Amino acid sequence: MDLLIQNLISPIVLAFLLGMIARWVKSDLEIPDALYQGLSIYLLFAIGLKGGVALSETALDVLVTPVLATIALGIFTPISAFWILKSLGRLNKIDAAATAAHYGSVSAVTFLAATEATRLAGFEAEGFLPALVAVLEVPGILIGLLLARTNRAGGIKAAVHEVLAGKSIFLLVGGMAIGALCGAEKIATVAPAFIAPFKGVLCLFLLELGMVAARRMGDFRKAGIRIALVGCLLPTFHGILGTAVGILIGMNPGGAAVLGAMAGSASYIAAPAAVRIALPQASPGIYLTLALGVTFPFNLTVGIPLFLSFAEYFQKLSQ
Amino acid sequence: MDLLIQNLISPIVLAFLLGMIARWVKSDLEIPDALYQGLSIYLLFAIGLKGGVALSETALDVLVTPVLATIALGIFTPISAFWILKSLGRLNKIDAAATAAHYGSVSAVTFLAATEATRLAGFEAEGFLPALVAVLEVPGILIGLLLARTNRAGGIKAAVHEVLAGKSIFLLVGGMAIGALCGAEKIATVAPAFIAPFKGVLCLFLLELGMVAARRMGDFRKAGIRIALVGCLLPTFHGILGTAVGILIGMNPGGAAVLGAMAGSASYIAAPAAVRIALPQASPGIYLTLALGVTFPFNLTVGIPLFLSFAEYFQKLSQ
Amino acid sequence: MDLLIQNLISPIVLAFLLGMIARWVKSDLEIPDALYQGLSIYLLFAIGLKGGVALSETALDVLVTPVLATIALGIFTPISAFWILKSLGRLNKIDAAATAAHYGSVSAVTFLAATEATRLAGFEAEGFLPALVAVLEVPGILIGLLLARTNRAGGIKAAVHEVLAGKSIFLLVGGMAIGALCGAEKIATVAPAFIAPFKGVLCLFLLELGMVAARRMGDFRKAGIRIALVGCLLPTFHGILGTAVGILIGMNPGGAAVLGAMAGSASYIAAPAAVRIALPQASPGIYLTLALGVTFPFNLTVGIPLFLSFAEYFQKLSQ
Amino acid sequence: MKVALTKVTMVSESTLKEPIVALIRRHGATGFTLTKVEGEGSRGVRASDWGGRNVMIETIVSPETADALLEELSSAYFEDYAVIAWLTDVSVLRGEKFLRKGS
Amino acid sequence: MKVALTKVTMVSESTLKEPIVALIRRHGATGFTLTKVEGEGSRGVRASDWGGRNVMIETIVSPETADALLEELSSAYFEDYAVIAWLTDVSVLRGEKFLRKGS
Amino acid sequence: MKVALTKVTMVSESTLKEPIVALIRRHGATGFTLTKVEGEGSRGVRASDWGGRNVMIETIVSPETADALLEELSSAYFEDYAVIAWLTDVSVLRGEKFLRKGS
Ligand SMILES: Nc1ncnc2c1ncn2[C@@H]1O[C@H](COP(=O)(O)O)[C@@H](O)[C@H]1O
Ligand SMILES: Nc1ncnc2c1ncn2[C@@H]1O[C@H](COP(=O)(O)O)[C@@H](O)[C@H]1O
Ligand SMILES: Nc1ncnc2c1ncn2[C@@H]1O[C@H](COP(=O)(O)O)[C@@H](O)[C@H]1O
Ligand code: NA
Ligand code: NA
Ligand code: NA
Repeated sequence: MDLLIQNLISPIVLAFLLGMIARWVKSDLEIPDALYQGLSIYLLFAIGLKGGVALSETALDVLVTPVLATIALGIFTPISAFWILKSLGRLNKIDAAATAAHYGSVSAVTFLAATEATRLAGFEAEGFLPALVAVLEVPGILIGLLLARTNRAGGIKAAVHEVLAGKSIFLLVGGMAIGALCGAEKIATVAPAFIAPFKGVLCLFLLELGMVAARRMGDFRKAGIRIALVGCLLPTFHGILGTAVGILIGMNPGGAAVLGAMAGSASYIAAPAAVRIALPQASPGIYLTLALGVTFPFNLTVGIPLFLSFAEYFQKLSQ
Repeated sequence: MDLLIQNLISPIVLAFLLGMIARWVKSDLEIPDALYQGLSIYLLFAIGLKGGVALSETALDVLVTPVLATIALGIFTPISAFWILKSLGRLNKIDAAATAAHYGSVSAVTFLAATEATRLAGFEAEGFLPALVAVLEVPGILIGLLLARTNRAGGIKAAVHEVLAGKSIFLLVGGMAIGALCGAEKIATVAPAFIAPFKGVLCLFLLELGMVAARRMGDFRKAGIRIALVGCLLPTFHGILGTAVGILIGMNPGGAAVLGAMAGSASYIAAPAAVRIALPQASPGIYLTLALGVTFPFNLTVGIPLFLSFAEYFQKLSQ
Repeated sequence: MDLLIQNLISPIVLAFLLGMIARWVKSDLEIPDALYQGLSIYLLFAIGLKGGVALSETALDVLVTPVLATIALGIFTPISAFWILKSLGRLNKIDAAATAAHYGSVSAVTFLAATEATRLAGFEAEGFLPALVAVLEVPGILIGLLLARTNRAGGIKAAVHEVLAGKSIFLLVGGMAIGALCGAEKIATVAPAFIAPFKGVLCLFLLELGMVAARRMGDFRKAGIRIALVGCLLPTFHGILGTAVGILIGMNPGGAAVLGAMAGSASYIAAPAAVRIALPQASPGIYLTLALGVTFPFNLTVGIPLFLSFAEYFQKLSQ
Repeated sequence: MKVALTKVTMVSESTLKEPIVALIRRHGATGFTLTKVEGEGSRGVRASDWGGRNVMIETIVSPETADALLEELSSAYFEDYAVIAWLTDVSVLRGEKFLRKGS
Repeated sequence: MKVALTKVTMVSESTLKEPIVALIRRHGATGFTLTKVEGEGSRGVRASDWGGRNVMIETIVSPETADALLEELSSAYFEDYAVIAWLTDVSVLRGEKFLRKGS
Repeated sequence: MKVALTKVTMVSESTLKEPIVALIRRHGATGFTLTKVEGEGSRGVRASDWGGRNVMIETIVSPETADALLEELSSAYFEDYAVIAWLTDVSVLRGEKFLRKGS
């Protein structure tokens, strides 16, 4: 409970809330498009840089197990999401597959919020985690698209390109490569731009995200309460699972909780772009509302502290 | 005199001057709209954050007197401005009321420039001052609109919403709430983005403001010398008054001078937006030119050092 | 060789490369226009500020020789470029003159990359170098335009205004004036915005520049291999010359190499804007491709380490 | 089958963005497109330099709706605000997409 | 000599930017102009809020090319994507600049 | 009372922004609207990538002014610069707002 409140009262969560309030009170506050895109570019590139530096300091054999575990999560979560969305959520096959692609992938901002909450709560998280974000981003989307088994010519191919060359993965992997090649010492020269102000920039981004999420929540009624509940169930299930996997492969409780938050999160940058191209018949009103209007706020407020508590408890258990 | 020169030779004032020069030499320098809006959002949110942290460290009873004094200034200044603009300035009732709304409210950038000049001159200012900015912003506008006693249906109501939910107040108050809730320790994580680079960002903003002000000054001739003189008289009168009030309620000379600069300043973000909606018949050519083309540069160069000297002098007197 | 690799593996060079890769893999990464312009404004203003502070700490008589040497380079390089482009490059008079204007002027980003590489390689560079950037930017363009001896009414006059009041020179000189007037102590208040994060911002700028350069390189085939070779010859020749001049007038090897990089660089901000107005018949496909698609990457990767090695070698020689 | 419709283009200071969008909705248009623009006109004043530049709002409607829209816009805002508007004939495929809901 | 041509205006979610540009090139237009816009329509959903808002793409072509373009756009995208299009008559000087290459 | 007027639309590299605005003023237009756009054309080159993309400038004038404007634009800039222009018939309310000052 304490952990929950501690998590809620943070600049990041409150900035998100402020964005939602801006919509509710019909403020004319508006983040210009160019600024929003600039913030995204900055955040993705900076996560990559930081992860790359961490990679350059991590022995390769330390990475093998976490990477394999992450791939396994990236394969399992879209399949379980598909199945749950079809049965419990009563979505048709196309919409279920499209939404599953989002849950199979990962939300970089949820990852960041989880890392920050972990730090604030006094836990430690492994430095190589940003690399896992890159690993987790791709497979889920591809499996989601395969589940739709679309016959559209070029649909999947274009979508694969969209994912791999899309700005999201491109900046993350590109930043990571630069960070790994340059190493800590050279990256130190750009740290005052990419490391120190990072969390403040994230706040501004969450302000905008709050506004977008509030707009999405308006679509709630159309989507219905049943589907919204599934949007809380999926992150809980995948998040607990991911946390458990993290502990079992020997990660710190902090790192395991972050891995859980990643597994439990739903992508809303890479996945929507790819899905829109490959599965245009699927309804963005469903997948965006779930990913951004339900699951993201759920993880931000309830999910992350839950995974942290569970990680602590499960580690004690498994010792 | 020394204080005056010391004040003029500062990055902030010089950036404003550079912006004006850009217009005069017809440079093709242009601050993109999105950047300008981004800078405003940043500045307002950051002022709020900083004020909020200060509030969280201030005992409530310390605040009561300054807040009441600020409200009193917010009620008196639009009325005196209205009366002076009508009599000395020879404006008609609508234009006088519209302009009075601007003088009753406060310019956040003047507040910042005053704070900075105060610091550079070796004075101290109370940490809770940003909260007074939020308090002072609203009443002046409402009173100005009431003075016009317009019959337009919904005019005032829409304007009140525009003021309260407008981005200016919204970000200021929102940032303040986040700062107060999180407290100094948690805000420290976003300080490298919002506190340290603040003055540099302010410089860029003043560059743009200089360009806008230079454009406005071109409208000078239309407005006439008489009205321009009123644009220097009003900030002097209200500024001296505000400073005196500050000293009388026991503030530091630095803080009192900042309060004076706030009282003497004319809003050019919140007020124009509200007035344009509630009083469309009033001429923006008058109120914007006065607020941005006359009073803002007057305060930046002459007003602030004047209020500082007066604060020092008046405190000695009243001891 | 070591110096070469040391230079290549830096955040700045790699960000440029990443931008080029973004084009090659057809990523949808896009730096919004407003952001790009914001970055340019920031960089130019910050270079100016830093140079101004350095000027305020440099005795005037120390400056005389470097400034005169820079002017000499600014007169010689466009003439030699014109002659080489016409004879070896087989350009017609107009195109040769237009391109010569670019090589006579200076690229601020090459200057920055050279400064950074110099620092990373353990050399020192004089603090007044940014002032030389401003000195070098103008004469080359004017001489280039004169070489075209155009008869268009107002062509040159408009171009001169474009150069002097253009944002590039305006921000550089304006920032320098502010820096020199305020001095180190007052500029310290804006340093967390303009000095510390500078290199990181430069990285983002180079990301965009890489994308633009890659697009330009596509125009390569049209321009032909002969002209591309000239685009490598010119910076080598001018760069070696500039470095030698630097050593001869007693600069540090580091400073001399930076001066060489400046002399060897081709402007792609101020020059294209002025040339497009004064010499519209000249083909941007030639001058932009050479400046941005050939010479800039050449200097970034090969030129700068070459000038550094040469500076070291030549200084030993001339001792 | 191409259908002839009318495009109404309105350029105004950004203060009027919300009211104009409301006006368009009230007249039953199926949608609109908004562009951020700059401009100079006879009045040449913008209320707030922070509010951003002008907005251009375009909506494709039936000719009658276009006239009604223009009429109401003109009487409500032409006097006091920086706003202008014009009509252009356009033709579209699948005209039913653009026709007034419920008519 | 003024020549009568047709302007095709397409407004779509930004996902379709590349495909529409390819379509225009395939139909042999000599160029196009692209504006970033916002909008509201019957579908009112954008795929990605990061992808930016809508795009408006305008291209001036011969009336026949205009019809062909509109036809293909309509059959390829009208069903599944947020996209609309319309034609406007325009007149230009030096019409040859706008005519299909090689025809 | 609706009045028939002509809209001149000019799309050019941003270098020409100032000259085109001057041209419009010289022809006595009552105003213009400017949009930042991107584009591809036969020349496909922008002078400065810093200068920003293309600009689209629209001005509503009388048909005669439109022809004169187009004529001068064409002879002054069509050869050397990336610029195109076209005319569209539009109709406005209160046509006097758009007519040449002093005529
Ligand atoms: N003749 C015109 N042609 C195109 N746009 C115009 C014209 N006159 C005015 N505008 C636009 O309409 C806005 C308001 O015009 P006004 O009410 O005349 O100040 C201007 O800022 C321009 O964007
Ligand atoms: N009647 C209309 N007039 C102008 N633009 C429209 C109209 N309807 C739709 N649009 C634009 O086309 C986009 C897609 O529309 P839709 O497919 O109906 O969602 C919208 O986002 C608007 O930008
Ligand atoms: N056929 C066309 N339709 C619409 N816009 C065009 C067309 N051709 C050229 N443009 C625009 O005009 C600019 C200059 O064209 P150009 O002079 O052909 O390079 C391009 O960058 C486009 O924005
Ligand atoms: Na996931
Ligand atoms: Na005031
Ligand atoms: Na040079």
